[in-house]
Amino acid sequence: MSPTTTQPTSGPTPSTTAFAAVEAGTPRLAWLRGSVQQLLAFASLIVIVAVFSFASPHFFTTNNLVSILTAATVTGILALGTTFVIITGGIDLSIGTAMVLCGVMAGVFLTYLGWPLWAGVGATILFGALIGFINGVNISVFGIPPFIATLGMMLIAAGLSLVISGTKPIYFTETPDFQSIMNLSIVPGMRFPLGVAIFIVMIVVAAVLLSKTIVGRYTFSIGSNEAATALSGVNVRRWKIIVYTLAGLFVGLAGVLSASRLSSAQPTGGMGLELEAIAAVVIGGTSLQGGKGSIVGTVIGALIMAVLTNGLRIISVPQEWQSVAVGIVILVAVYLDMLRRRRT
Amino acid sequence: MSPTTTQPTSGPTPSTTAFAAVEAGTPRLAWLRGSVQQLLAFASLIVIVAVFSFASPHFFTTNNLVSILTAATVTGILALGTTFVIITGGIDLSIGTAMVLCGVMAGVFLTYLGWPLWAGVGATILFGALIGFINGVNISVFGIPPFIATLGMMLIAAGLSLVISGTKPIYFTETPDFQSIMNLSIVPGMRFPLGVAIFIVMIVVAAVLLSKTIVGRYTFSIGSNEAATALSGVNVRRWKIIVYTLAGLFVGLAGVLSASRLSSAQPTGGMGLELEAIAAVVIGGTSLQGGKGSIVGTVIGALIMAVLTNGLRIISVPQEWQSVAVGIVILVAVYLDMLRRRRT
Amino acid sequence: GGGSGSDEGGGGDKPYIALVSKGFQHQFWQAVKTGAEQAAEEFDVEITFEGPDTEADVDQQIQMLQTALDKNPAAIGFAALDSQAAGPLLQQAKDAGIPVIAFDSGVESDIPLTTAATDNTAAAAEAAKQMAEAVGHEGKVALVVHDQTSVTGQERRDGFVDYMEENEPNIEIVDVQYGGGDQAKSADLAKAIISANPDLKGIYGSNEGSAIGVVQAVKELGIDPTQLVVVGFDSGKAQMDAIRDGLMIGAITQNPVGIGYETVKAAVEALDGKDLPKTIDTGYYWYDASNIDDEEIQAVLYE
Amino acid sequence: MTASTDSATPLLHVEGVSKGFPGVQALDDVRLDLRHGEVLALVGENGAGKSTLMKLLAGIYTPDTGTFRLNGEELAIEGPRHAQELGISIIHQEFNLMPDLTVAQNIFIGREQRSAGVFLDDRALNRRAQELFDRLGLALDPSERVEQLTVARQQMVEIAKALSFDAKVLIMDEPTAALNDAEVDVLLDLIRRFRTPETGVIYISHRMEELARISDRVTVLRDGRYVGTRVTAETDPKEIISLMVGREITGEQRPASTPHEGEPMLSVRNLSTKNLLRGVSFEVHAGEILGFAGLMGAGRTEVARAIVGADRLDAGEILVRGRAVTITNPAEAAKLGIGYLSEDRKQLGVLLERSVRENIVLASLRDYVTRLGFVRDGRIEATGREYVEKLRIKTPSTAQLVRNLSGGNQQKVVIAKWLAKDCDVLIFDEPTRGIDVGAKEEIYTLLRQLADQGKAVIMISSELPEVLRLSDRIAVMAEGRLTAVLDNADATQENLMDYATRFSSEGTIAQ
Ligand SMILES: Nc1ncnc2c1ncn2[C@@H]1O[C@H](COP(=O)(O)OP(=O)(O)OP(=O)(O)O)[C@@H](O)[C@H]1O
Ligand SMILES: Nc1ncnc2c1ncn2[C@@H]1O[C@H](COP(=O)(O)OP(=O)(O)OP(=O)(O)O)[C@@H](O)[C@H]1O
Ligand SMILES: OC1CO[C@@H](O)[C@H](O)[C@H]1O
Ligand SMILES: [Mg+2]
Ligand SMILES: [Mg+2]
Repeated sequence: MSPTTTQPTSGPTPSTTAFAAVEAGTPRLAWLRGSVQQLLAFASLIVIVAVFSFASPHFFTTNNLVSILTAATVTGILALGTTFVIITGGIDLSIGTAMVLCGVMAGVFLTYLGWPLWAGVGATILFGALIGFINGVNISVFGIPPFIATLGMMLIAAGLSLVISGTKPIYFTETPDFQSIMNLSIVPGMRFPLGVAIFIVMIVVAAVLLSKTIVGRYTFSIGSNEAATALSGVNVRRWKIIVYTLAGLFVGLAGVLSASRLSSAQPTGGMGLELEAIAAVVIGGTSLQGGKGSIVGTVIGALIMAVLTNGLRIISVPQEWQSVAVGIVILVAVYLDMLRRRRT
Repeated sequence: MSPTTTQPTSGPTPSTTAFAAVEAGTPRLAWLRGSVQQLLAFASLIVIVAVFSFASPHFFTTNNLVSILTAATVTGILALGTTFVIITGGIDLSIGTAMVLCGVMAGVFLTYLGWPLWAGVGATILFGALIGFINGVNISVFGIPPFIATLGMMLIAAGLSLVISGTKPIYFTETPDFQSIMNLSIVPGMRFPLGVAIFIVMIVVAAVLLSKTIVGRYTFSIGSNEAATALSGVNVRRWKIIVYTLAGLFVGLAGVLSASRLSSAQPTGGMGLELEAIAAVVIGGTSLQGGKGSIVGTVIGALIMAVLTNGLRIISVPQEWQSVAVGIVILVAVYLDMLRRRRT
Repeated sequence: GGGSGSDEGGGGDKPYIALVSKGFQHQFWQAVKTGAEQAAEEFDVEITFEGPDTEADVDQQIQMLQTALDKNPAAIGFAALDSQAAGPLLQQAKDAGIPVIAFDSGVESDIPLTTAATDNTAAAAEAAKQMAEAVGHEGKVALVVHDQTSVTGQERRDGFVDYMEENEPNIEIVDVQYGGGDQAKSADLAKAIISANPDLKGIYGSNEGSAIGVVQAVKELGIDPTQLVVVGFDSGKAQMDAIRDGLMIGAITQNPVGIGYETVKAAVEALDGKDLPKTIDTGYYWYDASNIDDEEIQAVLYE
Repeated sequence: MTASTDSATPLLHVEGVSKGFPGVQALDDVRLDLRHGEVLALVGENGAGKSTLMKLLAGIYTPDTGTFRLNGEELAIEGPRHAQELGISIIHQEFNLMPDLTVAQNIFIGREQRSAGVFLDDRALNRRAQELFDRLGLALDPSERVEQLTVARQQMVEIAKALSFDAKVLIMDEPTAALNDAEVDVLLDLIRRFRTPETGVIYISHRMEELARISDRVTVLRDGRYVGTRVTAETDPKEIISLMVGREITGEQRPASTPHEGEPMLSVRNLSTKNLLRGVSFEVHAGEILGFAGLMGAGRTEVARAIVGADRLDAGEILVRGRAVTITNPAEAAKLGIGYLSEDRKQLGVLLERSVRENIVLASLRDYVTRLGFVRDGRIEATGREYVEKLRIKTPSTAQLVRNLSGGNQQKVVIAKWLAKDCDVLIFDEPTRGIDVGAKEEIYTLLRQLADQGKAVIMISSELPEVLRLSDRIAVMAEGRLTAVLDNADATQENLMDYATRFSSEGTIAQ
């Protein structure tokens, strides 16, 4: 086949071409296609899990697996929304600090304003959507490149969290139940937190949205060729706003869950989380060039990250080596994934 | 009509088309074209400087302007190298922590191994190039997407800095002159540090490389259409490796300067610096889609960021508001820039 | 020096003192800021208080110090992330006749006139002593530390570890991990430590975020608090609640408000030409369910 | 008859070449001979394997089986650069240009001029390019950025680039698909001049009339197989077509002049844009096909883009069914029932990385969505299959990525996209670009059917015979102005050309 140099990174690699052709078929099969593509990343995940299970008896225990899922929940939910954004060919750097700001707003609604739980949680999620909406407008109407628009929002949200909270954590003293949203044990006799169940539900919601609804279709179309989509009479502006708003909903939910987990709204942090989320998306096979991607992939990407972090700690790798190891594993996993795709 | 919705981000926008049509002409003019485009961003810079000068008598002083340049030096140098990478359509997330690692290596060469100053500094810069080379190979030969390849390197470099330094700062006890590289006053009677002069020289070097040499030509060509460049018989693989290696040289130099400035190699930090550098590049009008960009723009972008940070501190804006202000100014500046370009 | 550089504060001719701290967003630093503001009010001076986003941002702190100097302050308060890195700027301050007061973390230099700080090593040893007693002087313990490279992180780790090694032969330290002071991250890594060491007896969290993270881990795993002893550092509402609820047996608190207060006070005294002691020990306290409501303790806790 | 019977060693000899893609046998035991000094036309239906064969010669793909011989010497073509070094120069069907670089930089990429061994000398480069253009008789500006060129000019850049190599074998894959008659003349002239006893040209085209003008022999492929080779002078289009499609195609004649007095579906009054258009006014009625003729850059595309709101219009009025409307983007146009098929298939037409059926329903997706926003994949598949069959799109399934389709089949997908959407006004910009003769007739029939259903159709085309063949009335543009609107009965190639060159002294690529 043709050498790599003759193919653009964004363009057709003989491999993906060939692969897609094999998988192509009826719409039923198309459902599967995305998943199968991800099975390759899934294989890496399995190998990593196997290695850790072998290395430590404490790794593959129910408790620890639940811990991994718990650790993956917040980043994972952020990554779900980000998947849509990235498939349109955009990026959202604001998710980390916007999530922190949403947590603070949850504190404002529930503690400062004393709203009932459902109203405060609902308002927080809508607030996340509002942030996403503003990103969408900045990008779509004002034409600011996504990187800059969301970088600006990242800084604004980071500052506003401090301003609004008065640089103090806000505790959910008025609504002690708030912490149940993340922490409530829902499986009798086991510590399976509600938050993880919410994560799983959101995975399904996101997967259906992406592959079964008009939002998903336009998400792919825009990322695939924005100009052609617009010339086909699709209101690209509006759909881009919708996609960023959707991502904002996920950010709002992540804000609720992370504040709930800590029973407090911490006004700091969040920076760097966007890279983690984007990394999960990209490791899962979604292309930053847009037009390609899947929710299954993102979930696998998020799990790979969470398993690595947890496993290296379980086997007590000295911390300074942990990030080296994570870096190498990511490189190797993605490289092997490439290799296999090329072969198929 | 909406240029944003009907045009692909990567493709020709009516705005730039129209604009470029005005500017396009003889090669002489082409030289200018990039610069003129940047004059618009330059206008934002001027406005920001004017506002701060008006707001505080401490802002527009020689001392403070030199402070701003000093503050811009390290990020600016990183941004210069990153400009090449971004114009090829790539990205380099590793520059921040790789710079930190280079600083640590400077400590190793000069303090642990006791090499003479010139050798240690030279080796550090080459070490930066080595990191860039590895990035280039991962991307070009192994086909790992730039985002992932450099994210992996970001983590690896962060870990290695801690490992190699033993999680402690390294001080340049053997080579007290080391700190002069950044700090030496080179203008009598004034605090004008050598580091800033080095920055200025590097700007010129980068500008010449980008617009007058074959590296620059292929940088644009690859970013513009990688597949077509390859089909034209250009060894795209090799040139991408060269571009990442070049960016690594800048990283190495930035590592020397920042360690010199702090008279110590700090093994932590660096994360987030990549976003600052990329922001400078993008604010300066270089497109993340590749194919378009300029060094002048990057320098203006870096100055806008440095002036904002400094000015807000000088006028004692409460810290929690500072990032809000920076975020808003970035959004507005880039938006106005868009508007003007559209009009022209 | 000269106290004219305060037009931006709107306070006319009050002397202007610039405080550059190691952090800003942490509760701890906000408490230091509160103390500094109290003193500013009391002594009628103008202050600004800034710190880098994270305690890894040495370069950002140096830039803040540079900007502070460019504003021509009457005095400077400085909590160094790295004393050597700030060397040239401290020299510049000295040359300009601007007095420098160090706080929180000592500066290895003779330029600062005094240092207002906690003895972190001693404080961490106290935490270790309390831990040893609570676990019955034997078994495995682990540390969740806020930072691997900063002086406070190292002192609080080493103070704890050294105490155990010297005094508690039957206590084994099985793991030291660093969570950057981030609660969620610290919780996740504490859970990993607990999973990997089912017979773990105790965990020590070296600052507010680390300690709360450990408590969160215990909660999430549903571990009986009597089986796993948690010892913390610093205060804050969550930590105080944990102590009241029995999830944490107790914690060390510094006196951050006192640190801020003493720093500004010392700066004012320096401007007045008074002599200053070489160090101002702002003290630390062990607090637990038994004394948390004492007046003396309440005075140094912050929510 | 075939080259193998010829005693002289052919310049290029291809034998037993096969190439398969998953689900598609693109080439199956294909052979071909290119003799010294000849122009060999290579023809076949869309998807017959022409481009694939050329990509093998260019070193982009490696064959599954088969041998290539250049002057009798067996070759293994290792890559694009190697092909170049061997003296094989190719103009691909899809452009391979760097839009951000200038014309000269594009042409000499990889062969840059340096001064003092280090620095690029763009002036020398421009000079070299200018010399090349002078030699070829092309009016291109070496320092203009390719991004700003119209499709036709980009094609000329590709041609100039291919000719700038010292090539022995020149391969042109549908070089005239984007060109006007005048430009075609220039190109054919260039080819004649290129031809020497040492060189040969493989010329791929769907335009039968060109074959007679330029080729010495014609080789025909069908379904990836070699069908036969004819000496051009001894055959006629009819025979070639029947070899291509395996059946006879009978083109209908020009439409009977049925004046359409139906309501004006779309009226355009005094349309002007900053760049080009000056006071363009016309109307198109329900049930009629209005053809648009003009030279390259005349502004036909710009009229279309302005109508659908893809470009800003500075003055003018647009009325739909007599009602004045403002359209600021194509989505609004679509709401008003106006659809636009762009001439730029790759940039503005297809979603290369998406499936055939997704592309087909892109404009009409809302018809395939439940009230809750769920897409009805079953119906999408049904529609996809319907059009794949109707337009005979060659693809293993509707789930195939459009990238994997041949150029002509991609074009059919774009046409299907607009046929699948129920529009009142359809503007087709160069709709038959790259479409084979057989399929063209089918598309003409479909366009006519649309008109008969009461839709208003605007068809922009650079092929005058096509405009004449299909339009009820014909609008002619020159330099941004409308110079005539003729009834089909009054139109001839000659008077259309005449109107197309009114006011016009330059504006073509030819000097
Ligand atoms: N990369 C690929 N993957 C899968 N199928 C391919 C690929 N490239 C070409 N094909 C298929 O091979 C066949 C031949 O395509 P090719 O492009 O050679 O046709 P062509 O004769 O050039 O047609 P056109 O006249 O439309 O340009 C087509 O059916 C096409 O779909
Ligand atoms: N001589 C020229 N040089 C460069 N650009 C031109 C020239 N003439 C016209 N243009 C540009 O081409 C566009 C108008 O051409 P348009 O594409 O509408 O013409 P057309 O009649 O559709 O011809 P074609 O599509 O065959 O090139 C405008 O954007 C205009 O700026
Ligand atoms: O690093 C710090 C953050 O937490 C506080 O407890 C320390 O005193 C600081 O030095
Ligand atoms: Mg073809
Ligand atoms: Mg046109």
